[in-house]
Amino acid sequence: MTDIKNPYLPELATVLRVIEETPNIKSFQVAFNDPEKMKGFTFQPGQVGQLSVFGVGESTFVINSPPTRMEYLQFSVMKAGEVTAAIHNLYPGDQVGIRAPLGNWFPYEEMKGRNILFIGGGIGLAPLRTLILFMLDNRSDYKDITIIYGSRTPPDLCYKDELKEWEERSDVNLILTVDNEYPGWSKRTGFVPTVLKEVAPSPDDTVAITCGPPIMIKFVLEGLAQLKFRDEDIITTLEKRMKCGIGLCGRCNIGSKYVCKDGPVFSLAQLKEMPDDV
Amino acid sequence: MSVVAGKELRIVGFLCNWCSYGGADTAGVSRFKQPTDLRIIKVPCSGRVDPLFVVRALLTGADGVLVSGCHPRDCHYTDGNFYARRRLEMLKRLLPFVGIDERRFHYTWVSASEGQKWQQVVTDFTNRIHQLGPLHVKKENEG
Amino acid sequence: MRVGVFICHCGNNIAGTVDVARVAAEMRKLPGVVYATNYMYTCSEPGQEEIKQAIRKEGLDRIVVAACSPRMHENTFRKTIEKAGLNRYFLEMANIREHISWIGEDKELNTNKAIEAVKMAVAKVMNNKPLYSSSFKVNKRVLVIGGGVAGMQAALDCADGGLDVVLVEKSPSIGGMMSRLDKTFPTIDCSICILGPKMVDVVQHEKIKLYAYSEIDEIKGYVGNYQIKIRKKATYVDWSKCTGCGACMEKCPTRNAYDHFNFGVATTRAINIPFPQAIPKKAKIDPEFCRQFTKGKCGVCAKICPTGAINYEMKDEIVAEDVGAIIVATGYGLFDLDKFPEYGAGRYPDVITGIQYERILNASGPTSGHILRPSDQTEPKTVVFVSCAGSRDKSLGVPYCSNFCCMYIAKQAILTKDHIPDSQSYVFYMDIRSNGKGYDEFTRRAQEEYGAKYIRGRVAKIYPKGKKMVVRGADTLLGTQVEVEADLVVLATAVISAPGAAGMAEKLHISYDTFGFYVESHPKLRPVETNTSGVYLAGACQGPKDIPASVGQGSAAASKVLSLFSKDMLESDPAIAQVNINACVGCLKCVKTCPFQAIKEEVLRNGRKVAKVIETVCAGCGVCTSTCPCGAIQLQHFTDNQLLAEVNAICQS
Amino acid sequence: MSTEKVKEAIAKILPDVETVICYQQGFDGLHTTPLFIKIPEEINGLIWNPLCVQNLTSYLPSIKKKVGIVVKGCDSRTIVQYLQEGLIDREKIVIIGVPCTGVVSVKKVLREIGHQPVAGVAFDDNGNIVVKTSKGDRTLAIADVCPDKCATCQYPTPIVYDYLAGDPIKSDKPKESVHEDIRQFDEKTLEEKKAYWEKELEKCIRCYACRNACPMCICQDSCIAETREPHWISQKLSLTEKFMFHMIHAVHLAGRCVECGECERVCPMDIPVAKLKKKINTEMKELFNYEPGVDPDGKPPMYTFNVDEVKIKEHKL
Amino acid sequence: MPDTGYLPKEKVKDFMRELAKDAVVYAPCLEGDTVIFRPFSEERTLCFDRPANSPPKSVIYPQSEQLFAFEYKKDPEDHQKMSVELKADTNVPGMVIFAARPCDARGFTIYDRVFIDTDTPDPYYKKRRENTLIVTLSCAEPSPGCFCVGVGGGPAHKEGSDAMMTELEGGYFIEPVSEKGKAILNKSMIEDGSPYLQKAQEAQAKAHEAVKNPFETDKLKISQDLFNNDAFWEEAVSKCVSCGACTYLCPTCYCFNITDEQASGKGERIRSWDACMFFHFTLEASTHNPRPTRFQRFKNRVGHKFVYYPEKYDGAIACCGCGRCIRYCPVSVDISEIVSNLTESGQKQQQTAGSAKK
Repeated sequence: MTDIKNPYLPELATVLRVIEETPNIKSFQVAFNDPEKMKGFTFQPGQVGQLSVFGVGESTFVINSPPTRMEYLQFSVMKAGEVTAAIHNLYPGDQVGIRAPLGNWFPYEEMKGRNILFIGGGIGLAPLRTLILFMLDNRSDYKDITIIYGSRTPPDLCYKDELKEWEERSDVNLILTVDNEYPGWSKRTGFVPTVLKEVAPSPDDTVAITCGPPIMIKFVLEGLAQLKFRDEDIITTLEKRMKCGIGLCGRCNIGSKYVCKDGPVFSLAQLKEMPDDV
Repeated sequence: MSVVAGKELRIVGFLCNWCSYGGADTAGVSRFKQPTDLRIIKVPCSGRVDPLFVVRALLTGADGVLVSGCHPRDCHYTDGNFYARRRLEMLKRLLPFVGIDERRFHYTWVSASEGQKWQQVVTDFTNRIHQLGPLHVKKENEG
Repeated sequence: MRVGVFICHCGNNIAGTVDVARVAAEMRKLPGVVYATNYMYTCSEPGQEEIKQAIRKEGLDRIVVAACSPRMHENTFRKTIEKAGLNRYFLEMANIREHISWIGEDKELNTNKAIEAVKMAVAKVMNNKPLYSSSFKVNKRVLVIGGGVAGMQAALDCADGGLDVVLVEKSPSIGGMMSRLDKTFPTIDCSICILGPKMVDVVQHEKIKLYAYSEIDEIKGYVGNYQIKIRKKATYVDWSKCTGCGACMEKCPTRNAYDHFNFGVATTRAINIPFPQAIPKKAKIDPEFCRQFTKGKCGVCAKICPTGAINYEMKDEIVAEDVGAIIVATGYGLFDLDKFPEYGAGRYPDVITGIQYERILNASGPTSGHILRPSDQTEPKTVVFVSCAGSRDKSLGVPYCSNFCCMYIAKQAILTKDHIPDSQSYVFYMDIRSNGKGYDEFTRRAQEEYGAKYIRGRVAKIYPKGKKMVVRGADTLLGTQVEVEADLVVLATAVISAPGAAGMAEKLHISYDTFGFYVESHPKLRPVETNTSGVYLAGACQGPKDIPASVGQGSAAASKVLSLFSKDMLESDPAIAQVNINACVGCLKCVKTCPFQAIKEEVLRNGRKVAKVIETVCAGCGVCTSTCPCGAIQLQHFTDNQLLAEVNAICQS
Repeated sequence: MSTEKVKEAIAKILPDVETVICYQQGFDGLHTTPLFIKIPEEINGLIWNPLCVQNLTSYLPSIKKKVGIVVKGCDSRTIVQYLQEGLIDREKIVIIGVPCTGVVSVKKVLREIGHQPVAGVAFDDNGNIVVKTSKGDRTLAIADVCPDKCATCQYPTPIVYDYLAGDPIKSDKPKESVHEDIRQFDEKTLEEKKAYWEKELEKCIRCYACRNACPMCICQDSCIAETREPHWISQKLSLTEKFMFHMIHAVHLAGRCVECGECERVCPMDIPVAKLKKKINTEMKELFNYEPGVDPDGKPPMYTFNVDEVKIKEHKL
Repeated sequence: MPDTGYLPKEKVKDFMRELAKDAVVYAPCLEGDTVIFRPFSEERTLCFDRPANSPPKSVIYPQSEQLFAFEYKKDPEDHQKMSVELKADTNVPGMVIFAARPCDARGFTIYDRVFIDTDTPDPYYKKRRENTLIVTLSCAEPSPGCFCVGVGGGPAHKEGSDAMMTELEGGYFIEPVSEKGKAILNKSMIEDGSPYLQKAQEAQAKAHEAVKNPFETDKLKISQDLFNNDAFWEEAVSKCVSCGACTYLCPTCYCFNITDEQASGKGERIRSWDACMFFHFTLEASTHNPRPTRFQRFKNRVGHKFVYYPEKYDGAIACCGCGRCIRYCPVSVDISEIVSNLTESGQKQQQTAGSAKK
């Protein structure tokens, strides 16, 4: 009988920094208490982690700092339920638990040499951020990078500093939009799928990666289809209620696929093979 | 740290803000001495007291539970204690059926001016619970 | 979470029997508590400053103050933390003074209890959520219910202060009990002479809308926004045409109608104007006695009325008025004679009540001010006054003192002597209560100058003997039986709550005591407020009161309304019920139990029924929360989880 | 007899409703299962016999369209209670009432026959059920294997109905018998009662069959046994938590339980959970002279009050 | 040493006492009219003549268990500093599951693939599984609702058992299945089984015959069209009340929940059975629920057992046919009937019936 690693036991970690992104989204930069663990930790862009507040519970978030910047792991958390509310009450120095990395990741190797189109809405930029930063850190591997990102109002835009940075870069085409006119907002207005239609990026040699609220995803997928993107070139990352994070507990499945283990990253081609209880 | 072993038992009190909490204050202001076992939870109205709070307390460690509100007809919210009276009476009659001595649960009406009555209630109820001794409803049984 | 805990010594009040330093030290060991300290007087200016400093310096986000009762200083500390940038609902108080240090003798036990009390507060505060009040517009009109002297005073003060006033009086004229009185104590000035001008002021005031002979049917809404339904009872006389000339009353063939104004001392006509100074001075038909109604034919008044104001078809009319505050001045009632079988229970015409005697004394009363006894219209030479007829008698359900009877008996004894110089008054009394300004001197005058004989004792029986009434009682000072043969006996019957007081209280959602008198918010510090915000009390509806006290309270209530209305917007208390529509199953049991009708059904876009709280109506009792089986409606600041956190802190430690 | 009358009634109302809820044979001879009839052809699948135990009315609140339903006297009490609580729209329900002389408790039959697989059953004219097993036939008097509720049934004829399939029957059971079992249990000592419930509730697996089958458990998906907001109860399988759950169920049914016995019938661990609710009913009767599910205009006692409660005396210390 | 054993009936208790010497022996016991696996003790009443109401799955996979305990610790020097201490305990005593039915034992093999044969094995399950000896008792006759033969099992199917007993007139014939099972033949009460081999085989064959196969085939073939047809599910499970009886009594259902409980800075993380039939199972914090309706949840349950699991694990069906979900269903939902209707032959029957519907 050999001792196996206990997959339920989180690694203890400390909150280093809390960033208020929007009125209901905060980003948390955390590092393992054991510096060796931190040093040895690797993950792939798109993988998720389970963040624990002991006594309240665990919740799954994508690690949205890129693997190329490893002083900390960053999770962005929108306040919705009990666990996220507890996370929002964390301060630097507070103790948390982390089980990571979990799940699959963006097939960035296969994207090399191609045009990349990111389409995000609201907190949906979090999983894209990892890949965007990773690609910017390996900029020469990819051709044009276009980011379409929108939120309800300007204050609801995440990662405002980085957005500014990307906007200033000449090798990134950032298109920002908010749902409606807003005092002091001079950029585009309109829902993300509408803006996608207006921008009408070419499907040629392009991979589209999208994440956002379910209703946005629905129309973005329709829009991409109209723009003649192939199902294989459309990639999304799913969110589900997860508990174990290792494909056992049975709630995040779509058919025989477990989002926590077989996902969260799926291509539209894969999704079409699966039952529709998303 | 909890109740002082050997000297105290665990008694939870739910007091309405307008009458009984005030009555307990009045008792305090008048320096009416009372046993120390009682731990008070303030609620706006006795009508806020779900009987299940009493059940939860008795199942998880309380030896006695006391609920006190405004006298009937004198509720700050007009009707709250009328509902409380029905619900709590129902509970009082249910408890012995599941093997919990109904004397461990008492509900009463004390107004903000009745400091003396409050002292009496606390003293008598605490004495009663001490006579009954600790309650061992709690029994963990896993599996 | 970063909880800060502040333990107050309250001088020696707490620190004397609680080891406050140990409490603070124990709190520092609690997870979530990052700061705990003890301080001499936390409520003092420097004490509050320390809290603010700590919030800023230590980055505290929730505060627990362990000190006196939250009923004392919760608001103080809420404001303190608010000034330091925290939401006021991130405060919890642990009452370690009234509930611990002042009542427990053993310092060890007290300290332990204090530690637990603070732990409970910490457990709760960690479950607290920021709450924000919303503001809403105030309708700056005020409803005054009751046109007696208290209501009139309140109405005039409000109107003079610039408010629109709706004054509702259930009888045909304003003036109330005071308009029936002959003279007032202790000055013996004419009651209607001082009241009359006030009544005129009321009816002439452009800011006052008077509904006489009207009653309140329904009250809905909440402070700032009440919707009132007023029932204008049918008078069968079109008051817009009636000039009050009195011709109808003169010609009316029914002469035996009960005279409400005179308390049955005389009779009146089926169509009548209650009294010469009535405001409004309008006629109304009493259908109980009117031949047109009882026999189906007569029509005399319709024929005689010069303006054609008579309308036998008239119906009650419901009118709606919206107001922002309500002053309740519904006055009092009096015991009937039938409560006193030993005094004849009303069978002896010469045993009358004090208020009836007022009417007999009154120059505009049925006897034109000549004291004539009802049985044979002769002048009584011996008049016996019986005080405490019902009052202070537990067996009759009136354990309290009726407050002003001692004074009016003295007044009536004086007036009797004035009217009939060879008369002799006897007063049976229990105690003489005359503690107002100039009152005691007044009762002495009745005895010393007017020769009224005061006998301390109860009257056991009154019975007729020839033309006389024998009053038999005890003189407890002499310890003897006394019998007085009287021509007239006046009973100072007990003051009771106005008829229908309880029903009115229920409409108003205010509380009333076992006797039907309305309960003020605080017996000392909030004597005109009720526990329902926006509803104020004036006059004897709150308890027996004489004229100056009633007038004073009328003015006080008016000033409360004026200060309430000094703001355009009011802030609602956010500690109210909130529905989680995702959990709500739409069973609407909360709608059934809400004492305030503050919950209604709402149909969501997907067709689902859910409960919805009308924020401004909800009073925050939480009956709904303990009614809801699925925990979907939660009283904010007292949610299930907040209370369970406290239960767990006690039971699972 | 009744079967044909029930079928007739269904045929009559079917054009007017979306579905008629009734019974069909289940997976073996002893079990029936609900049948949702939408078209006339499906009426043939219907059965009506003393095995039709399930209280079908629990489906009513969640159905939006107009439905027909077959009810026994006891089941009709649920409908009455729904009406009291405003949970259904009477206009949208067509009730086929069937007078009933008592049904069969499958659990009791299985106990009698030693939990054998049952090939089929038959009912004779003498009030017996004949159970066919591989070991031969067993004849049992229905009165001996009826659910406890039938033994004291006061409402053999439905209280509300639109069609009555059969002649009304009057109860021949004495009224006092209804709460007799509760009174007897009350006689036990506190220790005995505590031990009894600890032993019984220990068996609970928190599958919530009792809750989900309960027609008056209207919270269903919002039940606080599973929520964290509010967090009344943990997912730990301790006796305390099991006890708490059953107290929640009982307290939430105070003055509402129509004593259909579904909670107990469906319990896979045979816990007598209906007893708790019946106890409260006994008290409701005593305190407020209230019996759930009897008077459509009645008011559930926990959602109303009297300013002066005649039967509630202040408790002295 | 002989390959098989024989345990005379009068020695059963002795044998159990022997096993109980170094393990906790869970055996089906009668409580009232309910058969439940309980730790064997002298005062218990054993009941071998019918399957237990609840399977012995909780022995190896407890309904709730602590994953770890945690405690917040304040730094005594600096009360602003706080650390967390985690304690996980995977130690379990030796256990025996005695007289479980073959289907119950087979259920564990379905868990094994999920909990053990994975890159992240579950240490709690694994330890308990390894520490447990499973001695089954083959079924003499089917119970109401049984359909083990339809899912590749049988009343004497040995998969999952360490040893199997078959009841004969005076005793039990014992066949070891695993190495662990072989060891019990060493116990002193066990006699040589070979004289009874034939009788036992006859009994087993007879029992096998008696179990009906609702699918009438060994190789289930589910119609994808029907499976993905919402109307089929709505119709099939309109009577389901969405409780957890089927899942909690199922020897192959393993879905679980993880929740934290704490009081005063201490607490534990608990893993407890959950049921896919519950609305809360998939409810997300955002209030979105991917399987909000009963039929979607039921579809997932059937799908998991008969489509998804086989897809993942070489066609293995995640159902052992014990029949408990049918037997104890409050409304007698019959999963075997539903699955049978889902097969292509079933589909045809459905279509003929369905064409008449309005």
